[in-house]
Amino acid sequence: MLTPEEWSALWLSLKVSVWCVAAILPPGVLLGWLLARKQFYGKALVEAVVHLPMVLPPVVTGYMLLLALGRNGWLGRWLHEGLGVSVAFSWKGAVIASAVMSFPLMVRAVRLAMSLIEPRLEQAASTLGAGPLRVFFSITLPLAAPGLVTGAILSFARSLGEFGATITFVGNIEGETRTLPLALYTYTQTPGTEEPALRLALISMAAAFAALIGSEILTRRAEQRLSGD
Amino acid sequence: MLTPEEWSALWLSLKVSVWCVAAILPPGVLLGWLLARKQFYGKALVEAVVHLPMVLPPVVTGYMLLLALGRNGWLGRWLHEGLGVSVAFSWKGAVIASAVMSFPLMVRAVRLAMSLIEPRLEQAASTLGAGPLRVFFSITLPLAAPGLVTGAILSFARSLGEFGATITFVGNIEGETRTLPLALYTYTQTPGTEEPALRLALISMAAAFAALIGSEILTRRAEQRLSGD
Amino acid sequence: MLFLDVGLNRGRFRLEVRLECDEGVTGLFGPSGSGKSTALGIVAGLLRPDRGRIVLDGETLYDGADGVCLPPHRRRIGLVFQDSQLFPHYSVKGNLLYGLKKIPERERRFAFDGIVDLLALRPLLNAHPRRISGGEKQRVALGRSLLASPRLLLLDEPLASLDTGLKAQILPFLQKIRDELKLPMIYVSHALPEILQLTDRLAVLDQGRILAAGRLDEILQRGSEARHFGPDNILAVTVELHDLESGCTLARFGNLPLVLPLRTDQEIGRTAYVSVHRGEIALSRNAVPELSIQNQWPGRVSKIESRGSGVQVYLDAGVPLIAEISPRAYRELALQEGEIMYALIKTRSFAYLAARTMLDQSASP
Amino acid sequence: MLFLDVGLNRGRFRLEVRLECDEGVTGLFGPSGSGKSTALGIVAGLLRPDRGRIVLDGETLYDGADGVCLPPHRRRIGLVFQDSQLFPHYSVKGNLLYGLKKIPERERRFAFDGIVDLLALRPLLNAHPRRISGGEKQRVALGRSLLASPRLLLLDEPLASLDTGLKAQILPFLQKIRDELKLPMIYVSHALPEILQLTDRLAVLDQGRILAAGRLDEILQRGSEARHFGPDNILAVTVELHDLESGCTLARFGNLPLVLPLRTDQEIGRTAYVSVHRGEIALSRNAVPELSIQNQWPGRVSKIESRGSGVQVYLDAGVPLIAEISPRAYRELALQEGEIMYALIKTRSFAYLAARTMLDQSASP
Amino acid sequence: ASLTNALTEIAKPFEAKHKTPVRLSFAASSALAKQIEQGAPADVFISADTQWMDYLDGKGKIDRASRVNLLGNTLVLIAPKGKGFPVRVDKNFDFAKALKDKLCTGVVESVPVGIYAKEALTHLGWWGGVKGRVVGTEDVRAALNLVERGECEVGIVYETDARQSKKVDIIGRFPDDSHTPIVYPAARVTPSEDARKFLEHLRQDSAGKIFARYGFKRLAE
Ligand SMILES: Nc1ncnc2c1ncn2[C@@H]1O[C@H](COP(=O)(O)OP(=O)(O)OP(=O)(O)O)[C@@H](O)[C@H]1O
Ligand SMILES: Nc1ncnc2c1ncn2[C@@H]1O[C@H](COP(=O)(O)OP(=O)(O)OP(=O)(O)O)[C@@H](O)[C@H]1O
Ligand SMILES: [Mg+2]
Ligand SMILES: [Mg+2]
Repeated sequence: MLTPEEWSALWLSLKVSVWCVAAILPPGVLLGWLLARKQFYGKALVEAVVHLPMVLPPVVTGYMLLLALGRNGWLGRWLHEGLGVSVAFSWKGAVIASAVMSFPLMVRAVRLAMSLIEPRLEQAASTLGAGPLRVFFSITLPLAAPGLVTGAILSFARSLGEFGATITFVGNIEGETRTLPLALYTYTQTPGTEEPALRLALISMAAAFAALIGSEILTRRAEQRLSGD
Repeated sequence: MLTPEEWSALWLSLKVSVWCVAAILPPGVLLGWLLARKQFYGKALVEAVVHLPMVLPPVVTGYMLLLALGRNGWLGRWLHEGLGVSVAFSWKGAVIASAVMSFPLMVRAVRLAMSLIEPRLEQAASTLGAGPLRVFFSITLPLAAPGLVTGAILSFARSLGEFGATITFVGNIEGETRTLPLALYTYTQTPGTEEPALRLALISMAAAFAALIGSEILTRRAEQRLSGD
Repeated sequence: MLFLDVGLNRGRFRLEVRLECDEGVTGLFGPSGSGKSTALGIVAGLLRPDRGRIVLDGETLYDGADGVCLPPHRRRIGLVFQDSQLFPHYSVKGNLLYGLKKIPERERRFAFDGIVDLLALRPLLNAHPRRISGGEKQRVALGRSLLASPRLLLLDEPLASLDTGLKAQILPFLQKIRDELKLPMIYVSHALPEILQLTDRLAVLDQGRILAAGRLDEILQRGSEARHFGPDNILAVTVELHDLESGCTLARFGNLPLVLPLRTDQEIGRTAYVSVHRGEIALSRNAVPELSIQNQWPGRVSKIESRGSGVQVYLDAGVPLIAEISPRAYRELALQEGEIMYALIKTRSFAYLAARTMLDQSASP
Repeated sequence: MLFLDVGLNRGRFRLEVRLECDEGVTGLFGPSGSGKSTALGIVAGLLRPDRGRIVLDGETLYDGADGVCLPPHRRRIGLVFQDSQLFPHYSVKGNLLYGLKKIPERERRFAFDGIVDLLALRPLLNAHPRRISGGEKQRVALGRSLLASPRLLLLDEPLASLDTGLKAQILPFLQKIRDELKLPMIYVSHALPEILQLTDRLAVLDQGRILAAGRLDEILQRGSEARHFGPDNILAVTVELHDLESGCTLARFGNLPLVLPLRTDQEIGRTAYVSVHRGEIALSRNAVPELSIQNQWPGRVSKIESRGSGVQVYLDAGVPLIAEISPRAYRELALQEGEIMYALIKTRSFAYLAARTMLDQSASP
Repeated sequence: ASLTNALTEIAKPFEAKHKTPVRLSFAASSALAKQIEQGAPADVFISADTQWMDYLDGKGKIDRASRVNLLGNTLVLIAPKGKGFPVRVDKNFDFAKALKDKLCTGVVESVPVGIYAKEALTHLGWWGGVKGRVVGTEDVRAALNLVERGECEVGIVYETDARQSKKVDIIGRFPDDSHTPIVYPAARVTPSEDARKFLEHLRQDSAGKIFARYGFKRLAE
């Protein structure tokens, strides 16, 4: 049904998106919690930096990633020479590009959910002998579950559709970095390829649909768990 | 300090973003509420359609907008011939492109916040004689305020950074549709223009910063209002 | 007048309630988890029953057969929630005004200032509802409901978390709105004396069913519900004579003559409620002459229950009575079901319920 | 042993509390908004005071000067919130187990099954905490705190929303854990009889300040706090004699002899608490001979307050008493402050508080 | 990007012959140039214009000796199929008047096709009249697409692209002297043997035929 190229693009896209969500979930939750619960100096600055990739054109973000994490970039060189890790022009780089682009969505969703939690529930847990860590994992996090799900689904979707930063940062290499959007782009660059382009668009939609229906179930379960329906 | 072109791009970006947020706020709130509170047939489908623009590469979204709302698009023709309204190649089209791209963010944020509201507060209001409309506007909406603010800031940021759908749908016309990202893109496409590109990037960041600090104040106020701090 | 006949299934709990409430106050009484809040929710329109009918003053609020179901805001029924449910985005004042604002001036039944002063809320008006104490919340919730000028008021344990001082101020006020505004109320409480200050028309709910409804004396007559009123035996007695000489009030309880502590404020010929704790009823196989204990009633032992520290002896003395005796006494008496025993009750063991209030205004339809 | 001396500013409210609690139960009593919940929050570590010191069993929990402030989870102080605060993402069972799970087996003071049965929670174990009734929530909260095996238990009106039947089951259980486990408790309630079933060591809070603390009889001695106990005069009396012949118990109240209803279960020589409602104290300018009213005490009128329906007359009869008379009686008597009046109280007007409980276990340090 | 299909086709025989896989990365010349500047592991760079090749050359990122102008292209004026109007491509023609609505091409400041188009229009004296009606697009494909959809009355694109579309008519060709020559330079980035071989392969006749089929002009060195 699907050509090998399409399979490869679909598979790559899913891999990148899943890794992206997995990678930003922990720091996103942590930062969302910090922003929701703590007052600290430079909070607005942190906010702004996190949101920056949304505000700049993706190409610029991709370029900045390239500057930082490319083989000659200050961080990239260190990673490459020091640890032998190279992210540029590999699917790992695509994950990084997606992660940077989706991070603000995750942070915001988590922050929103956490700011709406009743803090007295956390207090109740602490009087039952739960230390901050247990309170966080057994009370705060589960109560913010709808926010985590929302953050995850937004990030996943964003990541599935990520194009500008990815192509700028890691290029468009089949089997390595050519995700669905990049494959789609490649087709649109050549005339007379409406049909495969459409197929790819449909594949993207199908992937998104599946993810969204899954998330819908998760969301509903998270909501119901709290409301007891 | 800024060149006229930069001013024009900045001004246009702000105009487009503000209009975009204003335009999607009401339907976003409505849809978010529906998704949070009602069970209906085809709910997952609605979800999926709303999120589609996130999942597809922006260029594809722009292309689909063109198909629908271009002069020869089925909807665009009707708008053009019937009402004399033309959105293609105008800043209004840029607003539409941004709106479509940001809509899922708004809907999700509102939905998340509304699903975390205590429904018994709405019941309390109804026993005090408030009809569904008053309950919605005096209870549900204010209680979901943090979600609205989050949705608005995410949409605003997304809209400030929107590039792919915009350039595809309304092109890059100076003074009409050349927003900051499009202007920035122009520079990144020519060698040796790092300096003006950097200036534009800084302007984008400054605009985003201002918006984020504003939103931070709003968010904090919304959170405090509910917690009473 | 409220007529209610509804059924609702809530998972492990099933409510089946048929109830008629007249003008005045109806007390809704029952143990924790018996369905009191659920019943109020149905009347207010917050819960949709599975079947049945609700009619208020001739207007059908709900009819399962016709599919009629008036939404809560069109019922004009006030509900004070057990857990106050104040709006966190309004100040205390905003909460109080919420219902009031939309009522046309001339339909308002209470003045804002009057309610604020009555409930001692003046210093809190600008406070945030999350920053006030538990009792303060409950007062705000009560005020908020009153200010919305409902035509029926449902009160879900409104005074449970208030101190006696405040209770003593608010109860007379509720009496006043009962009498002067003729605002009908359903008053949920587990404190019988508190209910009795407002009404002696009760409905007793248990496990989702109305066990008994009507005037307390009628309920007591039927007897089997006595255990719901806790460790006290509640007796509805008819006052017959105040004997100033001997310092007693004489009354009749069913066919039995009763010697009570003197209380001249109880009107002769009227019903008064007195309580006597199970533990203060002694049992004897024979009447004991020449004893200071003046109330000695023969009755048949209908049931014996051994529970915890004491043995519960159910006595049918024309009316039901429950005595609690020590296991040792039980052994020594070698008590059997079906035997005739004398219940001995000291005059001073009786306490008057709803002592300093006239009960009858609300009781007569 | 808990020592507490803290100050906290909360906007319009200022708490200044100095309190020592011994083993056993301390009742915290005060009107709505007086700072009871705030004080508990400080002890539990949920609120950080501005200044002061908290020491529990020799361990400093908080010291404003040193900056010591132990976080709540390291204090091992249980707190039953006034508004139960159950975790909505756990079932009832999950809530109960929350604190228990992390306690090593041998440090557990309560068995899960025991608590579940005591609090009648068995049928609810799998229910969602938003789907249970108000009283059920409160029971779950109580069970949850107990199962966490705290070394001090703070109870914020734990029984306010429970029916008498449940109360009557839970109170003896609290007595038991007080006596057998020697678990110290601070018990907030506005129901004095309820407190007195557990303890007669009280702290009376008003507007953020401790007005009085100690045994109830000592507090009553000092007098000025009498008004906090509501419309009843509470008297701590020493039981002297049970006169079976005349059916009275004789007691001494300060220097005054007292004739009370007979209650042989009150031990001779011990302190008993009796209450008499203000409205049941009659005033007379002279002692009235040959009257059935046996208690006639002279006292000086120290204050007259006209309030609502009645006139409050404060009488200093060695100990303070408050009588409420009708405005008409007030006019006819032409009462003046400073006058000597006789307070006439019928024997039957006295009611025993905490009647069927031994108070003294917790009272003696 | 215009080279996508042609290069994919040309790479196949090379892979077969040398048993080395060819990894192609298609993106805007600018993006590719910057990636190479940042150390992308590329062997050969083919640019759609000279400026980005010059840019890399200036940074010493390519092997200057290996640089060749591989291909050329022609700039054409197109209109939706059947909607064209007669155009004479010379200075006397009042193009501004003949054009009723919008003209699309690449962004005239940055996208190569747009830069060439502006040069040509200026050269012909048409620029002043149409300036405000030029819709810049992200790349040449987008411009072509807009014309295909009839959103723009005319467009300026490369002949290679125009020829492959069945929905547009070429209504005019811009003379080569009206703009900087359109060349596709190629160069080695690394001195590897494979790179040399691939560059060689591109210049062979077999490759040339494929390029020609897609409408490219083969440039003599
Ligand atoms: N939302 C709900 N869904 C399902 N069952 C519920 C729900 N709320 C309460 N219940 C159950 O219904 C029964 C009646 O609850 P209800 O709140 O009416 O009791 P109540 O008489 O008000 O008790 P209380 O005096 O403790 O407040 C209880 O067994 C309770 O567990
Ligand atoms: N979070 C808060 N911030 C500021 N003030 C508060 C806050 N919570 C309560 N207060 C105020 O502090 C005072 C004491 O409140 P607290 O809750 O301690 O009273 P309480 O004695 O427990 O009363 P109740 O019996 O009504 O529960 C009240 O005047 C209340 O309005
Ligand atoms: Mg209830
Ligand atoms: Mg409190």
